[in-house]
Order: sequence, then structure tokens, then C-alpha cells
Amino acid sequence: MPTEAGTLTFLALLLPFISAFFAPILTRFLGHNAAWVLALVPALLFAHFLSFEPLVAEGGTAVGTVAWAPSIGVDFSWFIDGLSLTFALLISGIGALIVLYSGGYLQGHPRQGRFFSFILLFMGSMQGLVLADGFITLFFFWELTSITSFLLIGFDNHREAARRAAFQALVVTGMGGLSLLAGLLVIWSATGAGGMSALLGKGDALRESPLYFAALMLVLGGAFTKSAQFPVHFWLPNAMEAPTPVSAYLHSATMVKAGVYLLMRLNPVMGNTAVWETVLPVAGGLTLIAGAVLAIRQTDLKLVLAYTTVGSLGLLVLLTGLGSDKAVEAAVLYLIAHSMFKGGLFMVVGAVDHEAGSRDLTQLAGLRKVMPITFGAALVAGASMAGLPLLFGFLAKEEIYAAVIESGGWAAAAFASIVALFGNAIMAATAFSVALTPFLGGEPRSPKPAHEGPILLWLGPAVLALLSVVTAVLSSTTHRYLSSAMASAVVGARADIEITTIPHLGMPLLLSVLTVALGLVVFTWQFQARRTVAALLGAIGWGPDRGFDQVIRGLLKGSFAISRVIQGGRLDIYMKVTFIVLALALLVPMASYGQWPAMPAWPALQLHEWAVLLIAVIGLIAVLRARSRLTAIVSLGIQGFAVALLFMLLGAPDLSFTQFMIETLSVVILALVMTRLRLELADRRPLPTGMIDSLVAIAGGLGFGLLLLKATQLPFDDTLSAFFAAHSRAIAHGRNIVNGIIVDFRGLDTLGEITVVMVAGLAILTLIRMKSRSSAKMTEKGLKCAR
Amino acid sequence: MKNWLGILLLTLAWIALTGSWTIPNALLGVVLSVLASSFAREQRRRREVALRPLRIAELALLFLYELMLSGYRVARLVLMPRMELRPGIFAYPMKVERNFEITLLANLITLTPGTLSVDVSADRKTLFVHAIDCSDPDQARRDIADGFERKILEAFR
Amino acid sequence: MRTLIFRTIAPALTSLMLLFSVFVLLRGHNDPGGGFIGGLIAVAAIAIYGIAFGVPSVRRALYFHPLAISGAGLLLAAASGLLSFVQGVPFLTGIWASFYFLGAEIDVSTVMSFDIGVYLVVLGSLSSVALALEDREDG
Amino acid sequence: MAATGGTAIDLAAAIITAPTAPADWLVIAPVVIPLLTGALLVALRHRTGVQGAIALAGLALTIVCAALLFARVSAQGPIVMTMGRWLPPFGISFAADALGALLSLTASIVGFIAALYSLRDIDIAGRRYGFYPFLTLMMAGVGGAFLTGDVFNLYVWFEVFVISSFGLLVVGDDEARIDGAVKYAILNLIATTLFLIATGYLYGVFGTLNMADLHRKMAAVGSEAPMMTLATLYLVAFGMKAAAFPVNFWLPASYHTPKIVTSALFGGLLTKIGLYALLRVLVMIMPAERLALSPLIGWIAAATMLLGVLGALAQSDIRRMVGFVLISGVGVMLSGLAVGDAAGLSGAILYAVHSMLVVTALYLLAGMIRDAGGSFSLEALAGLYDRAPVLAAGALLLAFAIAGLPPGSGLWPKIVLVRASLDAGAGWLAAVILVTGLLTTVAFGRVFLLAFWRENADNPALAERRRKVPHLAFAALIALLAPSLAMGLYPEPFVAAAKNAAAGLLEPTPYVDAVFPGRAAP
Amino acid sequence: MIDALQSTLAAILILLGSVFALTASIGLIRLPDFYTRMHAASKAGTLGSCVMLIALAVYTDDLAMTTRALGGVAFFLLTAPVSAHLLAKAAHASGLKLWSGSVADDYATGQGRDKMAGTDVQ
Amino acid sequence: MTAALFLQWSLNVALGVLSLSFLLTVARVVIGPTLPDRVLALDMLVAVAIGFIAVLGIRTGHTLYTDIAIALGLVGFLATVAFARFILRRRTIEREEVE
Amino acid sequence: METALSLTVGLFFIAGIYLMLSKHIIRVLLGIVLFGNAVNLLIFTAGRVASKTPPIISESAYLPAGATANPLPQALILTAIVISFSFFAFLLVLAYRAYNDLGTDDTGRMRLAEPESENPPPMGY
Ligand code: NA
Ligand code: NA
Repeated sequence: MPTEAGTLTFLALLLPFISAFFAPILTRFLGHNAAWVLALVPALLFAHFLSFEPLVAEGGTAVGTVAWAPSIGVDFSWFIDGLSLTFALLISGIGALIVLYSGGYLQGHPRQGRFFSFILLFMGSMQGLVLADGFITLFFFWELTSITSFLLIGFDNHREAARRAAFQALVVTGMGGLSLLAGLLVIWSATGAGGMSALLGKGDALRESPLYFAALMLVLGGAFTKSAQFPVHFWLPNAMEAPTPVSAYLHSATMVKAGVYLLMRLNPVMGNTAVWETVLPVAGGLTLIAGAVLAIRQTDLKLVLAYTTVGSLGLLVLLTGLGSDKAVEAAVLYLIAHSMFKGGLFMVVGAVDHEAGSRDLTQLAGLRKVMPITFGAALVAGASMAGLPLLFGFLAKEEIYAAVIESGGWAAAAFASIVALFGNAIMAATAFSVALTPFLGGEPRSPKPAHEGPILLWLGPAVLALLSVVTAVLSSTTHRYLSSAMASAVVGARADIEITTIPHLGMPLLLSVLTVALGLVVFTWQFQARRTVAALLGAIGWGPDRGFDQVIRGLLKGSFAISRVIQGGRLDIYMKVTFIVLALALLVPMASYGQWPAMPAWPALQLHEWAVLLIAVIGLIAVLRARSRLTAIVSLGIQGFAVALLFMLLGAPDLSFTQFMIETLSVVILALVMTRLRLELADRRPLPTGMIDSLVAIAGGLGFGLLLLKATQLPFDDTLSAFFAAHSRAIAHGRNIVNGIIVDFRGLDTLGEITVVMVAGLAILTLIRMKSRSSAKMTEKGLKCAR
Repeated sequence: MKNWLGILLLTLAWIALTGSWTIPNALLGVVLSVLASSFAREQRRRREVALRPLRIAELALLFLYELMLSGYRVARLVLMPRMELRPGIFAYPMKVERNFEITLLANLITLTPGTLSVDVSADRKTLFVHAIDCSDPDQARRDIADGFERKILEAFR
Repeated sequence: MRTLIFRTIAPALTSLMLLFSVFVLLRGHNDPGGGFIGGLIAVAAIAIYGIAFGVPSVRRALYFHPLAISGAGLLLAAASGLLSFVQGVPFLTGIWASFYFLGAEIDVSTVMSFDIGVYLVVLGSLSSVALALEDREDG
Repeated sequence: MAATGGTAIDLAAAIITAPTAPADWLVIAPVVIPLLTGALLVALRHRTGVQGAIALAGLALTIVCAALLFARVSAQGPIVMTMGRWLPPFGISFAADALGALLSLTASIVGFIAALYSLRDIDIAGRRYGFYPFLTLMMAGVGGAFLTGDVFNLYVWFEVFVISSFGLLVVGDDEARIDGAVKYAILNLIATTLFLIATGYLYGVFGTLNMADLHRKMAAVGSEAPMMTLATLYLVAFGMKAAAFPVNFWLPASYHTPKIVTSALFGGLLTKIGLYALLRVLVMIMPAERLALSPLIGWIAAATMLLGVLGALAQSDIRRMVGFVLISGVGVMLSGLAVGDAAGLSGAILYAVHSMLVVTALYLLAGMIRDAGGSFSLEALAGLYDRAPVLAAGALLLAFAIAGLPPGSGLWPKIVLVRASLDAGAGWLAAVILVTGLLTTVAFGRVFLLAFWRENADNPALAERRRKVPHLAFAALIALLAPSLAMGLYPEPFVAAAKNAAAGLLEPTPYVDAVFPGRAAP
Repeated sequence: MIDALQSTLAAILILLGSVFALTASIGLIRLPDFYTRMHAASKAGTLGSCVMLIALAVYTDDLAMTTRALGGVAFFLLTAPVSAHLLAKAAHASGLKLWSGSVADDYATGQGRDKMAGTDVQ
Repeated sequence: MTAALFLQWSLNVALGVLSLSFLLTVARVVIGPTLPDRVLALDMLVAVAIGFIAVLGIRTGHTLYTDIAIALGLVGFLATVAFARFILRRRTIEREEVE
Repeated sequence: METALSLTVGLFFIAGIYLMLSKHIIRVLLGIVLFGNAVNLLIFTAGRVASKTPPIISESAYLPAGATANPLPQALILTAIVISFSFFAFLLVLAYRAYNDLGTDDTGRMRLAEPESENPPPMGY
């Protein structure tokens, strides 16, 4: 670790994880008020990262490295520039508010401590993700955000929908994570750079690499799934099963922006190519439209927000893909704005849900009187979302339109403009829906009597609303420390954002006005619009969300079918496959590498040697043809005898000795065991089976025989045996060389061998003596059958 | 050592096996024989056995003669183009009573021409003998009674 | 098996075979044989005894549980190898000593005790198997 | 000592005359200690009260020795002892290189922890009928397999652990274990017999059995020798032991049938020995043949990975699921062998270490789930998140580990292997590794959803079968999780060890020099 | 001289023994039922192997070998009739009938009198 | 013909004769038809093998083969006893084997 | 000699494999025995048959008088025989136990560990 600041940053990266460990304990003692203490963690982080602002605003960066797996060139490293720093501030800043909000939202919940813990874990992961320099560091935290998101979405685990949503998020983002890993490794392989800071200088090398396209597609796979781009957007609305603080934090302000972060991070090195500038805008545009349209359809406020989040993410991807400095600046501004207003709106919706007992648009009205602070926050956030002046959202919207109209050729500009206009208008409409519908109207109407929530519930949205105003009004400061610094990082060169909240005439303003107007129109006829979209989607009748279920079911059923085939439970099939593999393993290499033996001469054997071989063969045939197992057992003795005699003829008395004994004992034990069994007499194989079996057996035997012939045709190195012969008596004191090998030269083999003998004895005892649960019953049944 | 005869025989067997006529080997033989025979200690019973070496030798000679004869008879029988067989099992009432005598008799009968001991009756009085020529069982019984059984009685009583 | 003839002859056969098994064990170093074959012959002897007189008789005759004999055999064999630790030579190095007894030179060695270990393992394990199988039959 | 009688014998040409350093005994200790322990346990079989304690003591001592061995090998390079002080290749050499020492250390830890778990899992009957002797002797076999430097001796240790595993498999009271044992025993017997056959041919071709000697002679072998056929035969034999497709039937057929601690031991250790043998023989002794077989191994790896994880998805019984996941892990390791360079091999070795810890833990976890939830079946299990939160945490961490997600240990081998595959131009293999990881996530995500998160429907039959999870089980689980987490969070020691081990395989000169100090081939 | 005598005697015994073995095996093939075949095997067969062992005892100069071979002979003579008895008894008890040309079976009738005879002696 | 030559000659003859005996005995094992027949033939096989070993011992000068012959006698006896016991316990001949 | 032995080994393997492919467990066991013998012969043959003299040094010498049969394969086979015998005994008793517990000697019907009628895994969440 290079510097003191570096050490602090490292600790800052670890702090959330450590505090996550203590959160449940703290909550046990302090109850929901633990939030005040725990919020200090993100607050501290915020403060720490704020200290980098002067450096970063001047275009500086900070990197730090801790040895992690140096053997494989992997370091734990971080990289602080405008991009990561802005993200870090958003994460820790909003994180602090979310922790507080959670204190109120889950007050009295039996697992509040665990919730805090998960939120802090997530925070740490997200923090790590955006600050990571090394690819592996990035991937590590990337996956951690998926995992913590899984835990948070499934927090309310008793509901099937929550479990499903958590699972869905895990699978979809998990898929993306793997794609990302592959992409990063491909980049690594292509450029030799294993981290972002190192990569920044190698943009051209990467873009010219033949692996560029593959790398880009893989990275996009990660970014698009995380940032819920169409058609893998579906997990995000489902993730609204999570408690609202989670929705506010992960699924609007931070995690879903990880994909966008990645694209922004890679823009300097991967952007500025035709692929980049085609794929991103198209995917982003589609997502924007899909999100917007789907948002109209919803009446659940969280879902409305979720779909608009999808749309917003699409917009961000579109902007990032356009590639111009303007577009980047717009993206940066919109990203910051979105984090503030969407986070705030989610918290508002949560507060309403918490206090009024519902978050359904159709069940709520007139809450402004009973929840004034909440209404205020909602109003500001909604206005920012709609892009009304004096708010940060306005800056973003102006810059967006400025960017789209000057993008590429006129066709591209027209496409981008229309898409942006359409999407923004609908988002404005939904902003009005969310911020106005529950609060306006006559008398308060809600499932349970509503009132303003505790401070923990309104503090978060209020602060964010305030920030939306302050950052917009003090736009030059904001730009200096946040937006421009971030945009510079994304562009890869100095970029100064100058837009202020004072409207100035021009095409962008015109489009902004048009957006708000359109939005108001849609808002006014929101119920009709909702019905229309619902009818449309009903007509389509299928969506990727259902598709997910079908894929999973298909996967399960398919695997079940496959494993029934490949693991069918029948030993005879297992054996057949094994021996087929064996025969192939012997014959195919011999054939394809020409390792056949030479044609041997007719062996010169003495008469009695032939006789012994003949007896062996007769024994084999007798065993094969035996029609009862007893005949087979006795026949087994013949070949055993023949083998023993053969060993004797070939100068192996010890072997012969042992073979005689063993063969006899085998037959005896077989007979002993047979006494108690009544088994199938004959080996009935249907003809085809018999043919196949014979074929397999012949192929196997042929392979072994030929290989043996081949091996014995080579010259032989008998150094070992010569050594044994020379030293058996002289040093090992034994005239029987074989025995010398057994007890001395290779005594260890024998030690292992007698271990086997002993264990076999014990295992057999176990087999005989240890009763099965129902073996007594079975034995009875067996006896009955036998009778 | 109650079973001194057995141990002696075993020790002799040991010396025969090893072919080493040294005192340490003999001592080892004794030790091992004691151990080996102690394995079957449960089955040891006191027997009043009178040993008459000369008679035993006579019995042995008779046996060897009969054995060779028996081999010859079998050879002749199986090599004849047409085998004339009248086999059967006859019962032989024994005079010998002691286990080892019965066993000896039965074994000798088995190894000698044309006869084969199948079993001893439960009351240990009758020996069932399979004869390859059972046309005259009485003659066969007489042969046994006057041959082996008498010699055994002479040798061990 | 309850036949007089067999039961009369079985004890003698058993003793003889046990003796033979020790013979085969001890001379294995110079001629065909050794602990394994010796052990097998001993098992054959015990099996004959068992067939004649039944499992309980064999268990009484063996005195120790057969598997305990086997375990002891393995301990002996391994310990024979470990003795070389003391001598500063590798595992399983044969260590020989000889002394004179009644005028004859007697060799003792770890190789021999190793082989005796083998003998005991084979004897113990296989007789355990046979006895267990037979127990099952009777019970 | 070496009395020479009448003729003059050049002792220096026959035996090692230098005295053996006591530290060299470390190389044999991981075999001899459990072996002696096992023999003692058999001799004291009826003292069921002390069986567990003796086994634990023996295994603890084994860990100590294996750790010392590992430390020494890491610091000084391979350690060799040639038995009977015969010069290699005449005596049997034990040679611990980085690979052997690493795996034997990991195995000894796994064995000890399994023994710890077993204290509460194995009843009197199990103790009486040899559970602890089987366990310790299996560990002896495993240690021998990892450390021996002789091919035939390797076969013997294979047989030692295989027969011990047979014994472990039949300890219990479930009939299914007999069925499983039949398939396991017969197929494993075939596998080891194939190993023996291949070794017979190997001897016929080279006239030697010492691995270092084989390595030296391999360079000189003529093109006449049927080395490809032989290598393929070894691939089949060890592939079968490692449970590679399509010769892995024995594993899913049996691993779910015995006592859970037995499954845990098997899952942790046995397939890795197959893999180890493949590495030793194909990489160190037959590198050229491995190269030629590389595409085939790649396909086998891919099929094993995918079919393994698909099999896992198809299961309701979590034990069987773990078995299939284990198989897919074998595929992952084989992919490293297919790539075959330093990175690929170190990935495979790293995965082996990870899998030893994690698969063992997964089986133990399955046992604890059965205790806490009353069943092994995903159909029946539910509500464990509320009922057993600590278990849930353990399950989650293990699921991450096996799926290769942070902070689990599986992340690192996955990264290393994907990178190695990509660098070797085998993008498809990398893709398969990643897809396997995803599907593993799906499989264990479902376990977590159904068994833990799903709300508990009150099932009296199930409730009856529930029992308190013993503290010892948690201790065992944590003892396995701790190193796994350590590897996930700070991988360097593990990665360095694996890299070191792979380097030793690819460039075995230090190994050969340690076996034959300063001598040319005879 | 002694050598020549030894060799000649051994040769004769070898030939004799192998002829015995051959006749036993011919008998095994030609004789009509199990019980009659037993005669061939238990007499000629045993004799054959014993004679050949004696040949070996005669041939070798090693006294230990001689005594051992003779010990082997004694052992076979001890065991052969016992195994013949057991086999015959077992075959009969298992219901294997005598050849149709047999003239008597006192054993079967004896067994009829005393069912336990075959299984219980003591 | 010297004694040594005569011995050589008779050993060769004996090996041939014994080989023939082997084949005939094996034939009986294969033919059966009853289990006792096969066991008897197996017992006979042991006897022939002992003779064979003895002849080989003389022929090669390795009289140490004797011990193998003796051991073979021992286990052969055991095998026959075990089979007899088996037949006795089973009591009934397998149908297929009577046919 | 090696040629004849190779042929014999091949035949042993054929018989062994054919039996092992049977569904009846006893035949599988018989096959295993044949397979084991085939392996032993294989190892023996792989060590070549250069001489048929037993590798035993006479009492009066310190070295074998001339060429002997290769002792190493013999020692290896001895180890292998013993091991395969142990395995065989275990398998035999296992088969016996399987017959008792599972009520069949047909491996195709030993389906306790992997039952014939299995449900697909649960499909829900
Ligand atoms: Na395994
Ligand atoms: Na051995």
C-alpha cells in the first residue's frame, strides 16, 4: 500500500463488510435506532471520498494496490477518478440515507439486524465495484453485488414471488457476471492489461485487436443484464419484491447502474467504434421505449418506478453509446439526477406504503394533507424526473436533447431524438402519476388511516429533494466537482459541462417543453393509456418474464430426461458402456497411430505346454457355457489350475503356489456362499444383447492381446531384475529372489497388500454382520419365495 | 504334555519337513508342535491305545500290497473293452468300536480294491461300503473281517 | 460336519497343516513360500477344523478374535519397517542379527518379522471371513 | 547389517550409504501413521469407546506431519525416501513434490474433520464394524497415493483406499447402500484393474516402475513403443477413478447411499486421486501423449462438466445433487489437464484443493440439513432459513464456493482456468466452464430457495425425523469453511502452492534429481 | 552307480504313476455312475500321485526332500479316503441314485431306518 | 540307453500321459453331469496335478516343487471337503444338473 | 512363448469381459476372476519369458547360475493376486448381501439407490 490515503481507502473498502458483521448485534441492543449508528459507516465513507474531490476535480487520479494473488498477476487494486468517485459518493451518500430510512421502514421487524447487515454488505460490494481497478477485483465485487441483491430481494422469503424474483435476479445477473468475466479476461488476453487504469492507455490496441468484438459482446452481456436492458430487463421489476429501501438503493440509485458504470468506464477504450455506436444506442433505445410503455401499464407505484428505471437505464445506455462528448455529459448528468430523484421517489412510495397501507395508485388519493413532508419531497423529485427547471433533472434533460440532436448523421439524430422524446415524455407522465396522484384529490383515501411517518422515513427523500435543488442551483460547483470530472473520465479527455438551470432558448428547450406537454397529456389520460397498453400486452401474451420460467422448467425437465438416460441405474448398461470405452481406447489409438504388433511367428511350445494352454481354454469355454452357476464355479477351477500349472512351467513356483491356493480358496468360498443363495440358473441374454456383448468382449480381448504382443516385441530392459538377482542373496540374505522382492526390495507393496487383506476381512465382517433396517423382513420374503 | 505321542509325531513331521537334524531345529519343532497340537486341544481325549509295532508293520504291508493291487484292478477294469459291473452298497457290521479304529478301517477299505467306505451308521456299528462288484456281499464282508479289521484289532489292542 | 471319520482325522490334519504352514512361512526367504502362502495354508487348516467341529470350536481354539490377530499382524509388519528409524536407514530396511544357540547360528531379522506379520494378517483376515460366513449359516 | 558373505559386493552400487535424515521420514509419515492407527484400531475393535479418540489422535498427528512435509517441500523442493535403502529405481521411492505434499496435506485435513463429524454420526455398531479403521486406512491409502514415486506402488495404495472405501460404504443400515456398494465396488474394481493392466504394459515397455525413472526413459523411448495406446488406457483407468464422463456411473450410483460422513470423505478425496494420477502419469511421464490427447480430454472435460451439472439440476435428493456437482467439478479439473500448460494445471490443482474442502463440507451440510429438516429431499424440505439460520449461512457460503462466486474458494480456480483456456485459444472450453458455474448457481440457488427460504408446511412425519444438529457438526463445517473462505478472500498462498505444484509437474527435473541425486540413469 | 539306480527306479515309478493317473482318468470317463467313478479316482488317482512323489523322493539327493516327499505321500494316503467318504456320503445324501445296474443299496435302506444317520454321529 | 536317458525319456512320456489324463479329467468336469461328478473330477485333477508337479520337479531338477505338490494336496482336500459339505447341505441336486 | 501367452491373455479377457457383461451378479463375479487371471498372465508376459528357470539361487551360490525367469513380474503378480482375491471375496459377500437385502441377483433389478420410478425435481420456487 503506497500511501496513508491508500491505507484509508483500503480500510474504507473493508469497513462496510466489517460493520455488516456487527449490525445484527448492534440492532439487538439498539433496535431500529441502530440505524443512526450504522449510517455513520456510509457517512464516514462519504467523508473519506469527499477528500479526493480536490484531486479529482483537477483531473487527477488515485490508485492503490494490495497484493492479492500475485502468482497469477492478480492484485486487489482500486482506481479513483471522476467516474468512480462520483459513483462512490452517490453510493455512500445515498447509502447513509437508505440506512436511516431502513431504520424507519423496518422498525420492529424481527430480522432488521440482518437487513442492515445485508444492506451494508451490498454497499461494500457496490463501493468495491465502482472503485475497482483490477479486472478481478471488479469482477469480485460485481458478483458480490449480485449475491447481496439476491439476499435482499428474497428478504421477505415467505412469499413465493420474492423467492422467484431473487432467484431470477441471481440467475440473470449471474449469467451477466460470467459473461463479464469472460469479457474482461479476453481484454486482458488481448491487451495484457489486467486493470482499468492500465487499460486506459491501450484503447487503440484493444479496438484493433481481433478479439475486440468478442470482448465487447461479452462485456455487454455483463453490463446489459446488470442494467436491465431489454429483453433481459424483466428481473428488475420483479425485484420490487424486495423491501422498498432495497428498491430505492439497489434497483434505482446504485446497483442497476453498475452496467452503465462499466460502459462508461470502457467508453474511452472500447467506444468510438461502429459496433459500439450501433449496439448501445439500439439496445438502450429499445429499453427506453419498452420501459416507458410498460411503466404506463402499472398501478403499483413501485412497479411504475421500476419500469421507468428500466427506461432510464435504457436512456443512459443510449447516451453512452452515442459516443459524443455531449452525449456523455448528458449521460453523466442524467445518471446523477436519476439517482437523486428515483431514490427519493422510491422512498416516498415506501413511506406511503408504510403509512397508508397501500402503494396502488387506484387506492390512494389526497394524502398531501396527512403526509405533507412526504408530498413535498415527492413533488420535487417528480419535478426533477419530469425535467422541470430549477432542478437537476432539468439540466440532464437539456443536455440530453442537446446531445441527441447533434448525434451522428441526421438519421441517427432523428432516431435518437424521437426515442428520447417519446421516452422522456412518458417518464414525465409517470413522474406526475407517482408524485401527484396519491397526494392530490379530495379527502385522504387509503386502506389504513395515513399520517406522516417518523423522521427516519422522511429524512431520506427530503434530503434528496433538497439536493436536487441545491445541486441544480449551484450547478457550476456541481459540475466542477462531480459532473465534469466524471464526464472527463468517461470521455477519456477533459470535458467541461457548462449547462445551468437557467433555460436558454434553442432546440433542446423546445424539446423539453414538448416533453412536459406530452407528459401532461399522457398523465391526464393515464387510465385510458394504461388500458390500451394492457390490451396490447395481453394480445402478445408472452414476455421474457414468463419465458424465464419456461427456460428454468425446460432446464429442469431436460436435465431430468438426460440424467435418466446417462445414469439409468442399471449396472449391466454401465458395464457395457465402460467396456465399449475400453475397447475403443485400445483399438482406436492402435489404429490411428499405427501401433499394431508385427505378425508373430508360430510359437514353439512343447506338447505339455500346449496341453496346459488347451486346458485353460477349455476351462474358459466351460465357464462361459456353464448352464448353472455351480458348474461355472467348478469350471472356474479348471482354468485356475491351468494358470497355476502354466506359472509352474514358466519358472514361477511362488506364483504357482499362490495361484493354486487362491484358486482353491476362491472356489471354496464361492461354494460356501452359494449354499445360501437361490439364484437364477441360466444366463439368459437375448440374441442381440448377446451379440453386442460378444462383440464388446472380443474387441476388448483383442485390444489387450494385440497390445501385449506389441509390448513384448520391443526390446526389454531387465536392469531391475538383474539387480535383484545380483543382490538378493548377497545383501538381502534371501535365495528366493521373488520373496526377496516381496519382503525387502518392494516390501512396501506388501505392506499395502496386507493392509488390503486386513481391510477386506473387516469389510466382509461388516457386510455380514451389520443388519440393514429391513433385512430381516427381506430375508423372510426371500425364503418364502424360495419355498 | 498329555498328548506326547501326537507331539512326538508332529515333531518328527517337522524334522522331516525341514530335513534338518539339528538340536535347535528339533527344539523349534517341539515348540511348534506343542503350539500346533494345542490348537486342537479341545478334541483331545484320553485314549488307552496299545501299540504293537510289529503288528502295525504287518498292517502297513498288507495295506501297501492291497493298494497296489487296487491300482492294478482299476486299470484292468477301465481298460477292458466291455466293463462288467455289478456295483452296489452293502452294510458291514463292525467289530471295532473306537473312533480311530473305525476311521482306520474305513480308510483302508476305501484304498483297497473294489470297495469304498461311504459312511458309518449313527450307532457306529455299521459301515456302508460301496463295492464295484457287489454280486456277493457276504464274501466281501468276510474279506474285510478277516483282513483289515482283524489286523487292526491285533495292532491296537 | 458330523461324520465320525472326518472328525476323527481332522484334529491331526489341522495340526499337521498348521505345522506345514509355519514351515512354509519360515523358509519362504530361500524357497517358494513365505508369509502369504503360509497364512493361506494355516487358513486351510483352520477351515478344515471348522468344517469338522463348527465355528465356536474354532473361535475357542484361536483364543483371540481373528481380526485382532490380523491387526496385530499389520502392526508387527509396520513396526518391523519402523525399526529402521532407530538405525538411521529408510523405512522397511532389513535389519539382521544372528546369534549362536546350541552351536547353531540363528538369524533373526526384521524381514522375518515382517513376513510373520504378513502371515498373521492373512491368517486373521481370512479366518475371520470364513468364520463369519459360517456363523451366518449356523445362526 | 549388510553382510556380504564370500563375494565382494559394491555396496555403493546397490544401497544408499548415506544415513537417512530423520526429517526425510516425513515423506512416509502420512502413510505410516494412519496405517498404524488403523491396525491398532482393528486390533482393538471391540473397544468401541476409544475408537474415535485413537482415530482422531492418529489423524491429527498425520496433519502435523503432512503440514511439516508441505512446509519443507515448499521451502526446499522435493523430498525423497527410497524404502529399504535400495538405490532407486530398485527400491520403492516415496517422493513428495509440491503437488503431492499439497494434496496430502489437504486430504489429511479433510480426513480429520470428517472424523470429527463422525463422532456424533457413527453409532456403536458403526464403531464396532470398523468405521474408524476404514477411515484411517483409507487415509493411509490416500496419503500413499499422493506421495509414492512408484507406479506399481501407486496401484497398491489405490487398492488400499478403494477397499477401505468399500468398507466405509457398507457401514450403515440403509439397504440402498448395498445397492450402491455393488455398483461402486464392481466399477471401481474395473478401474483399478485397468490401472494395473496399464502398469503391466508400462513395465513391459520400460522395464521400470519408478516414476522419475520413467520420466527419464520416456525421452529415449522409440517411436515403436505403443505409447498412445498406453496413455489412452491410463486415461480410461484414471478417468474412471476421477469420475469423468462417460465412465462415471459409479459415483452417482453410490455416493448418496452410505453414511453422510462417508459420502463427505469420498466426495472430498477419491475423485481427486484419480485426477492426481492423471496429472502424474500424463503430464509428468507422458507429456507428448497428453498433448496429443488434449482435444479428447477437452471434450471429455466439457461433457463431464455439463452433464454433471445437468444431473445436479435433475435431482430432488440433495446428496445426489452434490454428487453430480462433484462430477461437474471433475470436468472443470479435466479442462485444466486439457489445456495442459502451467496455468491450466495450476487451475486444476487449485480446483482440486478447493473441491476437497468444499465438497466434503457440502456433504456434511446435507447431513446437517437432514438433521434440521428431516429429509434429504427438496420436495419435502422447507423453512430452514428460520429454523437454522447458522446452517443457512453455511449453506449460502458453500453454495457460493461451489458455484465459483465470491467470496467462495471456487472463484479462483474458475478464474485461472477460464483465463488459461482463453489464452490457449479454447474459448469454447472457457464458455463451458462459465456455463457450468452458472448452472451450479441455479442448482444451489434452488436448494436455498426451496429448503431454506420456502415457508415451512407443517409435516408431522418430517418433524418426527428432525433432530438437533450437533455442535460438533457445526464445528466440522466451520473447520472446512474457514480454509475455503480464506482461499476465497486471500488466494495467494493457495494459488502459489498450486502454481508451484504445476511447475513441478511440467518441469520435473528437481523431482528426478531428488530421486536420483547426482546419478545418471542406470 | 547309485545315481543310475536312482534314475532308473525313478523312471520306472514315474511311468507307473502316470499310467495309474491315466487309468484313473479313463475310468473317470468310462465308468457308468458317480460311485463307480469314485473307485477310479480315489484309488488309481491317489496311487498315481503317490508313486510319482515317491519317484521324486528316490530321485533327489536331498534327504530333506526325500523325507518331505514321503511325508506328502503319507498325507495323501491319510486324506484321500476321507474325501472320498465325504463326497460319496454327500452325493448319496443329496439323493444321487446309484447306477441302474447296481445290485444293492443297503445304505439307502439303512438311511430309511434312521433318518438322522447321515447327519448325526456323536 | 543310459539311466539318465531313460529317465529323460520316461519323463517326457509321463508328461504326455499326464497331459492326456488332464484332458480326460477336465472332460469329466465339463460333462458332469452331476455336481458330485464334477467335484470328483476336480479332486482327481488335483491328484494329476501333483503328479505333474513331481514330474516337472525331476525334469527341471527343482525338487523344491515338492512342497507345492504337498500344499496342493492340502487345499485340494479342503476343496473337496467344502464341496461335500456344500452338497450335503443343499441336499437336492439342481434340476438342470440331473437332466 | 510370448505370442502364445498373448493369445491366451486375449482369450481370458474375452471370456472375462463377456461374463462381466451379464446381468447376473454371480456371472459378473466369475468374469472378475477370469479378468484377474488375465491380468496376471498379462503382467507375466509383459516381463518376457526369457527363461523357465525359477529365480532361486542355489544354496552354494550367491548369484543365480544362469538366466532365470524374471522375478519382478512374479512379485508384482503375487501382490496383485492377493489384492484381487481380497476384492473378490468382498464382492462375493457383497453379492450375497445384495441378494438378501435386495431380493435379487439381477443387477438390472437392483434399483434401490437409483429407483426406476423417480419424480422430476420440484419445479416451483
Ligand atoms: Na470422490
Ligand atoms: Na506380495
